Amino acid sequence: MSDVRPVQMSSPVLTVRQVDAYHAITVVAPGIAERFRSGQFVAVAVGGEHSAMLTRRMFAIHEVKPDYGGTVEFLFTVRGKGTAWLAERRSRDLLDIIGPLGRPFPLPRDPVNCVLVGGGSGSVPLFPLAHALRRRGCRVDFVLGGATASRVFNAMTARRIAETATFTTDDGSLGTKGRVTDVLAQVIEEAYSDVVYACGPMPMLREVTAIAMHYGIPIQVSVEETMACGTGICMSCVVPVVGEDGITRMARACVDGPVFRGERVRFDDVGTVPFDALGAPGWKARSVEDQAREAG
Amino acid sequence: MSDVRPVQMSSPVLTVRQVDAYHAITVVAPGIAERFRSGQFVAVAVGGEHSAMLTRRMFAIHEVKPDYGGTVEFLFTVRGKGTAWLAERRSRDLLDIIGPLGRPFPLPRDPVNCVLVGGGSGSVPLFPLAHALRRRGCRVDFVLGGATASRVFNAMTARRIAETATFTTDDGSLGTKGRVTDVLAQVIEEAYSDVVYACGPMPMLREVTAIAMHYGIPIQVSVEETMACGTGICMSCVVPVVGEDGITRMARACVDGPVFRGERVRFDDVGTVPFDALGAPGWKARSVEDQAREAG
Amino acid sequence: MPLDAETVAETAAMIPDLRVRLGELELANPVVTAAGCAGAGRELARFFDIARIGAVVTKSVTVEPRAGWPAPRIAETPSGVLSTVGLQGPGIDVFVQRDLPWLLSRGARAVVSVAGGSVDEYVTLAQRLSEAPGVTAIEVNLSSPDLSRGGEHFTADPEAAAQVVAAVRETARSDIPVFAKLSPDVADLVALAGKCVAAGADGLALVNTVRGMVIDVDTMRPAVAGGMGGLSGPAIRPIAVACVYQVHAAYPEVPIIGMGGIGTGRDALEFLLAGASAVAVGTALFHDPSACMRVLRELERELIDRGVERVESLIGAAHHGMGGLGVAAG
Amino acid sequence: MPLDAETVAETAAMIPDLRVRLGELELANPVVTAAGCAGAGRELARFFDIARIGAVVTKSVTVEPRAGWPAPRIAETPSGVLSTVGLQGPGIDVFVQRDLPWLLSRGARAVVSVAGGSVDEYVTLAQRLSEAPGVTAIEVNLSSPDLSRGGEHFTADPEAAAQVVAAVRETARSDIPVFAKLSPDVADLVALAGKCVAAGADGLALVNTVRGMVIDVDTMRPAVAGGMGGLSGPAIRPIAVACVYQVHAAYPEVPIIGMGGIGTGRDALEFLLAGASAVAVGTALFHDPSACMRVLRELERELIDRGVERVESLIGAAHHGMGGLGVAAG
Ligand SMILES: Cc1cc2nc3c(=O)[nH]c(=O)nc-3n(C[C@H](O)[C@H](O)[C@H](O)COP(=O)(O)OP(=O)(O)OC[C@H]3O[C@@H](n4cnc5c(N)ncnc54)[C@H](O)[C@@H]3O)c2cc1C
Ligand SMILES: Cc1cc2nc3c(=O)[nH]c(=O)nc-3n(C[C@H](O)[C@H](O)[C@H](O)COP(=O)(O)OP(=O)(O)OC[C@H]3O[C@@H](n4cnc5c(N)ncnc54)[C@H](O)[C@@H]3O)c2cc1C
Ligand SMILES: Cc1cc2nc3c(=O)[nH]c(=O)nc-3n(C[C@H](O)[C@H](O)[C@H](O)COP(=O)(O)O)c2cc1C
Ligand SMILES: Cc1cc2nc3c(=O)[nH]c(=O)nc-3n(C[C@H](O)[C@H](O)[C@H](O)COP(=O)(O)O)c2cc1C
Ligand code: FES
Ligand code: FES
Repeated sequence: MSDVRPVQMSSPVLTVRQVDAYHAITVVAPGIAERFRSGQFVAVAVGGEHSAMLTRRMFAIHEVKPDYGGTVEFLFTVRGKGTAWLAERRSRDLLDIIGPLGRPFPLPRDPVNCVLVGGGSGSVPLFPLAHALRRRGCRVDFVLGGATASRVFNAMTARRIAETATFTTDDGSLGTKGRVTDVLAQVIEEAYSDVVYACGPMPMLREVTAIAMHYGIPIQVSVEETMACGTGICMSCVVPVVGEDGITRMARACVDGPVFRGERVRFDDVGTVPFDALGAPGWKARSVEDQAREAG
Repeated sequence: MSDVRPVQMSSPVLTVRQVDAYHAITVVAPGIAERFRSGQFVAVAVGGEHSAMLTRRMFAIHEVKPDYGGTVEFLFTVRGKGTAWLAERRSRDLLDIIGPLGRPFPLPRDPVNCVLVGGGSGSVPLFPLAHALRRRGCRVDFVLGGATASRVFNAMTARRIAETATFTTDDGSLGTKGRVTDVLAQVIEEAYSDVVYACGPMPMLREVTAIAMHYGIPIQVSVEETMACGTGICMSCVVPVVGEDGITRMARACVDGPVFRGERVRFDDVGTVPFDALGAPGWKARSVEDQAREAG
Repeated sequence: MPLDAETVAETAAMIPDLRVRLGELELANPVVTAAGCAGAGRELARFFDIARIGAVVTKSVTVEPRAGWPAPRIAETPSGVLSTVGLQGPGIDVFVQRDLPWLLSRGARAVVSVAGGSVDEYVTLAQRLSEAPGVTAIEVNLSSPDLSRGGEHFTADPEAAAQVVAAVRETARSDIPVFAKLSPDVADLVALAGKCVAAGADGLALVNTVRGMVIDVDTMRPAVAGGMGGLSGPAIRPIAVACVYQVHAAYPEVPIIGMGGIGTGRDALEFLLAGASAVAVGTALFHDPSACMRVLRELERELIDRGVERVESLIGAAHHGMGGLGVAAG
Repeated sequence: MPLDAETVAETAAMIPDLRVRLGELELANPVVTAAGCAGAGRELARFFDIARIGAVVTKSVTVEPRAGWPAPRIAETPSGVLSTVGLQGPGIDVFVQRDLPWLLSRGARAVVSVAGGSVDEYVTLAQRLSEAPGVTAIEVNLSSPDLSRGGEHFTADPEAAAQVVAAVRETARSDIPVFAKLSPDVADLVALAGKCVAAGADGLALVNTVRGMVIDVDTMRPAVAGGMGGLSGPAIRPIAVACVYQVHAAYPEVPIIGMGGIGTGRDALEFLLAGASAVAVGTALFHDPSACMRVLRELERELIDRGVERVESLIGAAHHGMGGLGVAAG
């Protein structure tokens, strides 16, 4: 759990715009803007005051600006009822919003070479990260993918910020036809990357992690597990993660994550409770074994 | 049940204004406007598309106009969550609305003298009625009451349309201090009224009915019973009403009314099922008695 | 120019077959009204053609006229309503003379819901409906107070419920299917359902309202005259889906009319996947009197989007190891 | 200038007395968290001062650590959520060493919810909590699978439930009140409540979640990993109010912690009127992490608006012939 206290506020919508295939909403939210660190997200209430929808919707923060005391921008595509409602918001409407939430991307102390890998809307949190890394003198290379050109988020900006920006699309409408993982190894080699940051669907994160581990470089992934509260109390967003003590726990993506060290996430077991996870049927057996080993 | 088919439509809000203590909303609703007869109402969905509020809110139609193919105006005060939401609507918002609903005020064939008695928001449907009566050459006298001057609805217009307009307020801030029933007898006598129309709270309707019956003139009342659907299917809005056959039935205010002949409504039994109502415990006994009488 | 076979097949595939069979009963489509939420069809006929839905399930008919509970009878709750109507109605005589012929004259299929205070009353109702022409099916509302046992619902005692079902099944004309309608407020719904089927029910209607209460914090009294009321609407949908799922799992061959909070085509689909062969729309009609037609249209759309050719292929599909049973590619 | 007596009295009347007594237990105000919806208070402490509410009721603690159900664990339903967390938690050792001291260090009152798979496990939990200092009360979550009876909930068998309650009451330090928490999915809630009280429960917590299911119409599979889940939130409020009302009517002297869909001061008031002496806020916290404080403020406002001086005077008021018992003019 991050030690920065999130705040809950009723934030006026400043602007609504379209960025590629995404809706972008900027709200005035000084408390959130000033606390924000890249990789964090907001939890937005949807449906209005009399809404039948109780769970909040989570969106990575794309950008914060000092205007009006502090603004926050997030982007989304329409996936269900909540995002459909959000897509109808207009400037001056109020949004009930909590943030910043979650563990941010850890930043390297030294000016190292960083490759940022994003799939679809997963690219969103990589942009503030890229800016933060640049401010520290890091080299930034982008690898962004999407189903089609319009789903590759913010390609122009990526080109502008980064040393190199490589794109992949399923249909070949932009960059290489294929997936980000098809080109990542080459980028790592050419850029002499020291660290990988990735955000996107689980299967992508899993492959990116494998590649990073192959090169023996640190990998930070930001996961998107279904969330209901975003604040750590509902226990719905769990992912099996190996702790420093070697024990697998069902970690909450919203407060223990969403950013984890890639090699700690048991991607093969996502959507299950691994047999040897803390409190799972096989855990007891294992800990007895450990004790036996220690005793022996 | 009126034989005019109501329609359901998504109607854009044209204007929102304040009339005395009331919010007035005008929507573009050609199908409703063209079918409307005075005394009818609309059923409005509240809370937006994802609302947790399922029941519709009913409002008497105040005015229809031919502009934009047909507009409908209704007025309301904030009473609970639904009306609070309505009070926040702005022009161009869409309202899901059904109308016209309910049995309208029957109009006299001849140009007789009519006194129209309204309490609070109950005055609303009397205005289109007054216009209709005037078009038929009837004399119209208004008796309007409210808690305070601002609650007496549309006093200016009443003065303009009617031969006389008498006002009462609980606090004496407009017209006579007291209730409409305190002045009604005098109006009837001075205006040589031939018929009474009334709309307002049940206790008022009950007293108005008593006065009209005292003078032996017809009385039409429009009741406001709690409603959920407005279309006759939920059976929630029942009032004990005596039929032409002398049998009391639990009549639905939304389709059998809201306009009833005053002497038919069993005001003393509103909020109960009278013992001798059709299908109540005492009804069987009574019908057996009747049969015995008939047989004898 | 004659269309080639492929085009014909594609076009046909675009219009899903909506027919459903519930035992001997075949309906043109799975969408019906829920008992007590649509009167005897007359009010709704002002909003849509009632011949186009699977059937009109009528308000529960009683032997004698009933006045019901006094007002207030309804309270709004979050995504639901709490009601105590108390079976107000004109009685079987008026129903058979006035309402049933009217329904038939409109070309609608009439499923008649019946409610009694004793086994004898249910028998009388079954008799009268068997004599009247045109009854598509009888739905036995068992959430009715059993006067012989101090007014407890028949469903509170599986034996009493089974007795009613057996008596109705014996009395009713053999070509009129009998559905037992159950409430979820029972000790063991699966066991109760089993008893009703064993007693001769041709199918089940699940679920009736859930017991609830609203207290008006201004008057500090219960908000409906009956004190306790029945909760319905989307609020109870997960409860209803669980009931349908559990009963279908136990008796996969027993046809179920599923209901409880259905207001969209997706909701209807959810009940079909859980194991219902038909779906009833109740409380949603209070909000949208055309809800039945809209649900039907939306359901058709959902099937087209999924490339499903026959709605029947989806019934109970959530139970299968593979969710996609009977679903064409796409 | 000293205030005159009348002004003092008026000012005092403006600040209602919010203290409530639940048997031996006195709380500063009636608003607490619902078990499992507030962790052990740490996450909520980022949003409000947890010492200011009546108590923090912890997530149910188990003897051993538990991993719970796999994801997805939660599905949104109309005005509700369906969940299957499966009691994930670190176990009693970590709770006593880490979570309890932290709660106490923050000045919060700790009501500890416990869940076991056998009577022995409940006894172990009661023992450990009696040894630890600072436990305000124990809430016995009886909607936990009884491993000795094939995983049926303890509440499914009133005898089994009573056995657990008796064992916990016997084991726990006598100055720690024991509340039995019940689910509404039982054959006869009033009877079950009676058994628990007879077995020694000092009070009751009503209600736990209601059994339900959501089927994802895209995957055509149940939306939560557990298949069946527990329904909570405003959707179930009328069901919960009915339970509290019925149990309070039967045992007016037994203190009840009421819950199920409380999200506003008016909702809290509704439960107090039905007979609850304290109210727990659960699912509403997922939407609004400050909900407990907001409910408390709003409740205070409702009391002021009604001229109610002592919140206790309203407990069960909906049962009285006159709704206005204990209510000053206005
Ligand atoms: C940390 C985090 C950051 C995210 N950032 C972005 C972003 O920047 N841009 C973007 O377009 N989307 C983002 N998402 C996904 C976004 O939250 C979902 O698309 C959105 O919640 C869908 O809501 P809905 O009402 O439209 O869909 P529905 O399917 O109706 O939602 C139903 C429920 O499921 C949850 N849910 C559904 N899909 C997801 C999902 N993929 N992840 C988490 N919960 C889900 C919803 O929150 C809600 O509780 C993010 C998710 C997480 C967890
Ligand atoms: C035929 C008819 C015509 C009406 N015309 C007008 C009008 O012209 N102007 C006006 O201000 N009000 C009118 N009312 C009353 C108006 O419908 C209610 O004030 C409104 O429904 C309150 O909704 P709410 O959500 O604010 O209150 P809530 O108390 O939150 O409503 C809860 C439920 O109770 C019902 N309800 C509450 N009060 C009433 C009431 N007095 N009558 C019927 N149902 C009620 C609501 O419809 C809703 O279903 C009329 C009512 C009827 C039946
Ligand atoms: C106002 C009202 C009246 C009802 N009357 C009956 C009835 O007469 N007979 C019956 O079997 N069910 C009756 N029901 C129950 C419905 O048929 C249905 O089972 C229940 O409401 C759940 O479906 P829904 O959520 O779509 O309304 C009634 C429900 C409501 C809300
Ligand atoms: C995600 C979740 C987890 C829960 N965990 C527990 C628990 O551990 N122990 C328990 O007694 N009740 C648990 N409950 C039930 C709640 O304490 C409460 O009884 C129920 O949710 C109704 O209240 P609500 O509508 O305010 O949430 C849980 C509920 C939810 C939604
Ligand atoms: S979303 Fe609720 S704990 Fe993570
Ligand atoms: S409001 Fe539904 S029948 Fe009158």
